[in-house]
Amino acid sequence: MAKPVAKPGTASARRNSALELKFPTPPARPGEEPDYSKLGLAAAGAVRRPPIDTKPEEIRDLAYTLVRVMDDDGKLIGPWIPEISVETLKKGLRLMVTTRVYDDRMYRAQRQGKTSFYIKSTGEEAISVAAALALDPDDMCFPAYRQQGIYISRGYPLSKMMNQCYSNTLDPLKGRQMPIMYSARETSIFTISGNLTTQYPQAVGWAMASAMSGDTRIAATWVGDGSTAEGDFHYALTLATVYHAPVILNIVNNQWAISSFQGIAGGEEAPFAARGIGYGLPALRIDGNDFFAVYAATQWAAERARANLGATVIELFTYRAEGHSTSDDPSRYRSTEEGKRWPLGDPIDRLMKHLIKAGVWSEKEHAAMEEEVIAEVRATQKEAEASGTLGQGKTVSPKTMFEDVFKEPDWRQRAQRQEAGF
Amino acid sequence: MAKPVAKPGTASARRNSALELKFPTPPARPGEEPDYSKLGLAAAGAVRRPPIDTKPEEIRDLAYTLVRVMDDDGKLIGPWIPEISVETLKKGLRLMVTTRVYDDRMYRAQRQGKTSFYIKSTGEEAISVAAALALDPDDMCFPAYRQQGIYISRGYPLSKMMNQCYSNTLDPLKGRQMPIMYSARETSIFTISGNLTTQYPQAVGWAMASAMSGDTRIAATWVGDGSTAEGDFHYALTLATVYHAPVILNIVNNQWAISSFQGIAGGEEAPFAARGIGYGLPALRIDGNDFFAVYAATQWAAERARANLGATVIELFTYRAEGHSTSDDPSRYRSTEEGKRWPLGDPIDRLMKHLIKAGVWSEKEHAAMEEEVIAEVRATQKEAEASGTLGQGKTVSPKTMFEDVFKEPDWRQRAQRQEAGF
Amino acid sequence: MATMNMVQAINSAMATMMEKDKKVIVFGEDVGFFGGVFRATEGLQAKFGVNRCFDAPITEGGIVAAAIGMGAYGLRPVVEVQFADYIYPAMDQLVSEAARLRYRSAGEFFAPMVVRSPYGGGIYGGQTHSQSPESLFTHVVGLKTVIPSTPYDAKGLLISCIEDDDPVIFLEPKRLYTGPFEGHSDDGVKAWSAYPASEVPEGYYNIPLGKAAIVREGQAVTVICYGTMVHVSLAAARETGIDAEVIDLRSLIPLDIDTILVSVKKTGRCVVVHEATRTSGYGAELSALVQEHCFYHLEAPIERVTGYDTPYPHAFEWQYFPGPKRVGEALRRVVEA
Amino acid sequence: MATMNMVQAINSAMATMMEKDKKVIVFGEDVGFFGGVFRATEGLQAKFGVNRCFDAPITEGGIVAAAIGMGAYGLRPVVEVQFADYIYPAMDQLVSEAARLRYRSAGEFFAPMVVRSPYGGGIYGGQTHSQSPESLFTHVVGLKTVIPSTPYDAKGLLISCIEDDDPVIFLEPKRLYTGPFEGHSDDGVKAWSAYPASEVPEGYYNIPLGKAAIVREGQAVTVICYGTMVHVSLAAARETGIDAEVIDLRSLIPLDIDTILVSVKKTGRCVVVHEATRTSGYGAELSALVQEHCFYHLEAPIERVTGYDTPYPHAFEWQYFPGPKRVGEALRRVVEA
Ligand SMILES: Cc1ncc(C[n+]2csc(CCOP(=O)(O)OP(=O)(O)O)c2C)c(N)n1
Ligand SMILES: Cc1ncc(C[n+]2csc(CCOP(=O)(O)OP(=O)(O)O)c2C)c(N)n1
Ligand SMILES: [Mg+2]
Ligand SMILES: [Mg+2]
Repeated sequence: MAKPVAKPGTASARRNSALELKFPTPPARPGEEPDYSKLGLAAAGAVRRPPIDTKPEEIRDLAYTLVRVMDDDGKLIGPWIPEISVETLKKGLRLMVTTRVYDDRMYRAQRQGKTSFYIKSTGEEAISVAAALALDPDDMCFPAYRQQGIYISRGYPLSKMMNQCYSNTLDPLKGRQMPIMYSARETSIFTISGNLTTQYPQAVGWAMASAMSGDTRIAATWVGDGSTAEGDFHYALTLATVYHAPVILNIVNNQWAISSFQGIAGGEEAPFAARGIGYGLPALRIDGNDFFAVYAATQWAAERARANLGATVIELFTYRAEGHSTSDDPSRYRSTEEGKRWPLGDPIDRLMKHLIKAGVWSEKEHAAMEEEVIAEVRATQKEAEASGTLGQGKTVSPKTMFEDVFKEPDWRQRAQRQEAGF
Repeated sequence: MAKPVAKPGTASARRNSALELKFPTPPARPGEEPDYSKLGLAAAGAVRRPPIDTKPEEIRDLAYTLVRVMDDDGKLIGPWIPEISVETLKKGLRLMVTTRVYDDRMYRAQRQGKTSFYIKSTGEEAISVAAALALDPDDMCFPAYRQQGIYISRGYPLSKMMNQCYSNTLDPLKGRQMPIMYSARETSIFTISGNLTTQYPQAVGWAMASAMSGDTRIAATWVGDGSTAEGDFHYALTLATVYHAPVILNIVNNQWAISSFQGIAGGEEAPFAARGIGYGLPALRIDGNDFFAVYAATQWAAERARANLGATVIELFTYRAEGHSTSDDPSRYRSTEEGKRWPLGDPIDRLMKHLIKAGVWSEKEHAAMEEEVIAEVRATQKEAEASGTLGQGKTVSPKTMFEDVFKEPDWRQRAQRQEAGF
Repeated sequence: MATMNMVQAINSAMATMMEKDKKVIVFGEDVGFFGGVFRATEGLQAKFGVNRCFDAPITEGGIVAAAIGMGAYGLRPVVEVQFADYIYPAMDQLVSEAARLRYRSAGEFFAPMVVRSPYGGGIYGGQTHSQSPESLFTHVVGLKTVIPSTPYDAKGLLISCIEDDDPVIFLEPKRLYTGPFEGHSDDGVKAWSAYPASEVPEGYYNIPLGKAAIVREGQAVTVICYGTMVHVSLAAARETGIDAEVIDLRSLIPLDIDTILVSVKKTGRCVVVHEATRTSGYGAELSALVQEHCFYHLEAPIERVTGYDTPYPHAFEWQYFPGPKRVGEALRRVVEA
Repeated sequence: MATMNMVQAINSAMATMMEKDKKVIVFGEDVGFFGGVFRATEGLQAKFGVNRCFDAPITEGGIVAAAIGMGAYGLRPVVEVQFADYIYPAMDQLVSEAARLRYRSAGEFFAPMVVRSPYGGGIYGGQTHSQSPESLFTHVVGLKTVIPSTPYDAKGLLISCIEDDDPVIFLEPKRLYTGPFEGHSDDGVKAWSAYPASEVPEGYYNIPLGKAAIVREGQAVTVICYGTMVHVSLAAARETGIDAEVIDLRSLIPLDIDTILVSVKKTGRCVVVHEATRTSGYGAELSALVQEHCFYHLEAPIERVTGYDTPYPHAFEWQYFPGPKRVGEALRRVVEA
């Protein structure tokens, strides 16, 4: 029998005192000192690498730690060291440098008024480049807007990317999209949306379609920490888990949305990788600035997908080293110290140091390679600009704005085009 | 240095074989034998009861087990035995019986053409009644459509519920809502929506508002297993976790949506309680047919909320003993054996047996109480029907259909009302 | 030729296309083993396997998103949203994605997909099982919106929608599923079998999108309508004895503007009828278009007969529903003006 | 009296109401510490505390849902959706919940709340930072939709919206935030300070919803417009020399039908102007209403000047934008008809 209760009647007669909410605050506002001691990063090599067919419930702990392969000295440690040739590593390094140089050039172009907008991926280059190299070239990618390294790694021409950003006469998207919203079907990359997170469940749908068609291609998608709060995120994880869709669900936790830090998306209560656990999905949390960790985790997840073991969630822990976009000024809301002290360093520096330590690369070679890349990107840019930059009036014909609304324009687009005089 | 890899070039040159999906199937289709051996239910009393201020990360295991207080013989065991008086238990029993009798009467009324639709909560009465008794009467409830026991427990008049179902002259909702979509502000219960899951994040908003206002009232909300797949579910958990909102997030897992079993919502990969873990919320999984377990878990969660420790997720494991609604015929998609063999029994039977074993109740008393309740409900029903049933033309004035679109009708509603001739 | 009601015709359209093209797949809430709460997908899973017809979680946004991904892959998903009232969680995926893929990628990606959904009132569904949200979709460039009024049209149009390379919202007047309905609430349910439009070929045929049907020729006034309101409008013409020309749009987008203009120029009068709420309903667009193109032919104001600017009230659905009486009164006013 | 641009006026409206009524609270993406990507909430957190102005996760649906719960509790939440193009994930909560609470609960529950969102093009925002979705909301019974065209109106209207007990969509023409804009893309940015409507009281005042403003009296033709298009229409009148009567609706729902009808009956001609896509835009409703009520007064077809039936194209926004040239041509056609 239940213990009798002192107070008669229903429920607790006692009334609690005033309620209050918690409002998460970031580690450091402008002028404050960031404190990274609470991050509690696992040491490189400390996290086990389970076989790909391990049951998700046996590896829940992996969502709460951090897979690191390279230590602070550039040494590789532990079970996650991927099989990867020196050649590929050098290629990866060059692709990351290319991405950064491209970003710098386009950022400058925006500042010079040559286009309306730009978003850099500075500090996050390993996330896109290493993943692109770990995937098969025809695996389908559904990136967010900050994974330009994928296009570059897959050989999508820089010139096309620039033409898109300039909305010029050679813009493959015919001036319709804001800069950086590339579409690259030829390299198996989906069209970028301005609406956050929409691509996430679409990637799951694509992966389902591939499996339903007896195809062999898997899908991969990326979302930012802030964007995980959209309903689309939940749709994606739900569908992926129910049908065991062959998809890799990447969460790029660069600590910031625009002005709101990852705690506003719930990152202080549980790492984003843990979201996957809630659905029974295996989830890895990895050092996103560690080229090897990104490569290894992507490979592990891809193998799972290819073996019909279903989807994997990967949280890539990184830091958005620059502003959110050219429209942003981060010095208004975060400490400039934050980036400088970021304990996981810079992905390019780290890979470079590793290669140098390994004796297969040198500072001189690196500098030369950088020079080469800069020259290359500059040359491409010059050529692209010859086809026009935004606002110069050098565009594809404006009459194309009435095309592709539907496969065939209906009477409205036809009439309106006439009315517009094109 | 990375181990050199045999195959040159990028990624795995190997191509996997054809992909395929998993399509979850329920334990038993019509004619098949259900197998409950895999449920792996914890024994009553086996699960620890942590202090309410335990860190969520220390009790993740509670999402994967099942809190049971009453064993199969009606004995109470373990740390979750709540403080609850015999008086309250008897009251709870009567309220559950009232709920079931009410359901039966209204179901029959629908079959007799007295209203358009009805939804029973048979087998799930403990979930609403025990929770209602464990909460304070002015804590705000945001139920789904299958928690009628809350209204009944809080003393919302049965006659009003019936009038609503009949859309009659006394219908408090003026004939505007389908049956069962009550609104009961007087007993702190929110208006029911026909759209699934929308109430879930609203409850979080309400709880936030209460805390922002320095109020002491907490909120509680309920959602079905199937409905957890909506984006609103994710909004609720995200917001609740970020702001530590004083809200109880109940998931009623009665194994079925309409014709789709809980596996179609992802329940086979992880229990629904685990969703909470993904966000860092504490999550309990409890025997929803155990009056004591529901009461105790609700109390635990309420205490957490009242102490500004934030939200709790509770999965109530139960079985939808009847069809989804009067529009449904479950024999088309599930085995009739399933319900009969449901290992967690019937909540009314179980509480009754417990009280009888404890020597404070008898079968005779129970039968008499049932008779009394039936008579009471019948009498109320007769009275309600005197004010009309659906389709008889006994309604509030049809002109009221133009009211409450806005606080004041604008010229459109005024003109249209005139046009309609009311 | 078989006799089919509208649910059967819709089922037959999907079965026909699944047979013809293995890229066609069907999913949605309760559509798999159970065959859908209105039975529109009955038998499809048994016939074509779970890989091609399956149950989805209750996630309209996720369903549409997945369909977009599948469409981009190259499949032709046909998804069911259980009631049109539940399509709003999918709004962002429809507006920002399905409708925009082709444009924003300059044709690289597109999403051939059909979102089927029962709409409209008359079954005591209250405000969340009775809505007619078509107007919202007509404002979204890049979406097509199709609404049949008979079993024959339903099958032929749905097949065209499935074959279409653009995303289509296919709204099914649930009041017409089992029989035509002229809007007299006290009429018993009539069976489709007595109507010629229930003669439906079992195999493949299609009805092109963007072609309206003149379901009644007339000289006195043009009635523009679709879905359930076609039958109501025909009843109103019959009951008033007014020689109305009744145009069943069948597809709202693309719109068969020519048929409308020819008719209004002939009759000089026009009534637009829909069940949806009046303000900013599709009737507004139709009225504006007719006025713009036929101003000098119009002899009377164009009238709209529509649902009122209130939610659909459960007990008063017959007061809300724009039945033959209200349509008839409008016809009279317009011809007498 | 202070000189304010539109962002400042909007900020001042929130600050004024937060001061006056502690039930008024503000939240949304980036609105807290940072003060909003357009700076509309600048300083509010510092002044009123994090409990009354705070950052939300990127979850428009969740933001609106929480606001509904808060409104039902008794607060008056004012939430920001960063761009109107991102309001669709909140569509279900707006349509099925905010707009319906009062009706479905027979007045027991309602959600006083304002959803503020910058809308419209002209800032090279491409298709996802330029949309004008107002028409969708006007079709949803139970929602009010308000759009200001000057700093003075913005503050007075927003205060009325915050005080209103019904849910309101408050769309802010972002092209007007820092100065009026007449639609000449090559014009430099003008500052509001040179315009009388930038004289804004620092304290409380309001402009009632449902009252249009005649911003230019005229005899030749009535122009109905709102938001950015008010300035464009005025420019078109000035540049064509046509004596247009320009009506700034200010609130789309509730609509000031009387002001419209009086004007059109006087001028006999009407042009409706909006930036949104034409088909099923709010212009359709306005055209239909004018035609229904003023048929016998109309001397020329009502014209609509609108965005085209395409998404908003990044590089061609000036071709897409219905500028003074297009409005002027319509005015000319209509007065000469
Ligand atoms: C649906 C939607 N809401 C809001 C925005 C505006 N917005 C663009 S980027 C951004 C922040 C995203 O942060 P995160 O997901 O962390 O990605 P990151 O920029 O850090 O890569 C916001 C709020 C948008 N584009 N779409
Ligand atoms: C947004 C939305 N989608 C679909 C429906 C149709 N529908 C009503 S109840 C239901 C099943 C819900 O199942 P569950 O959440 O498990 O609750 P239960 O009925 O078992 O209590 C469905 C699909 C709806 N009402 N709203
Ligand atoms: Mg981020
Ligand atoms: Mg259920």
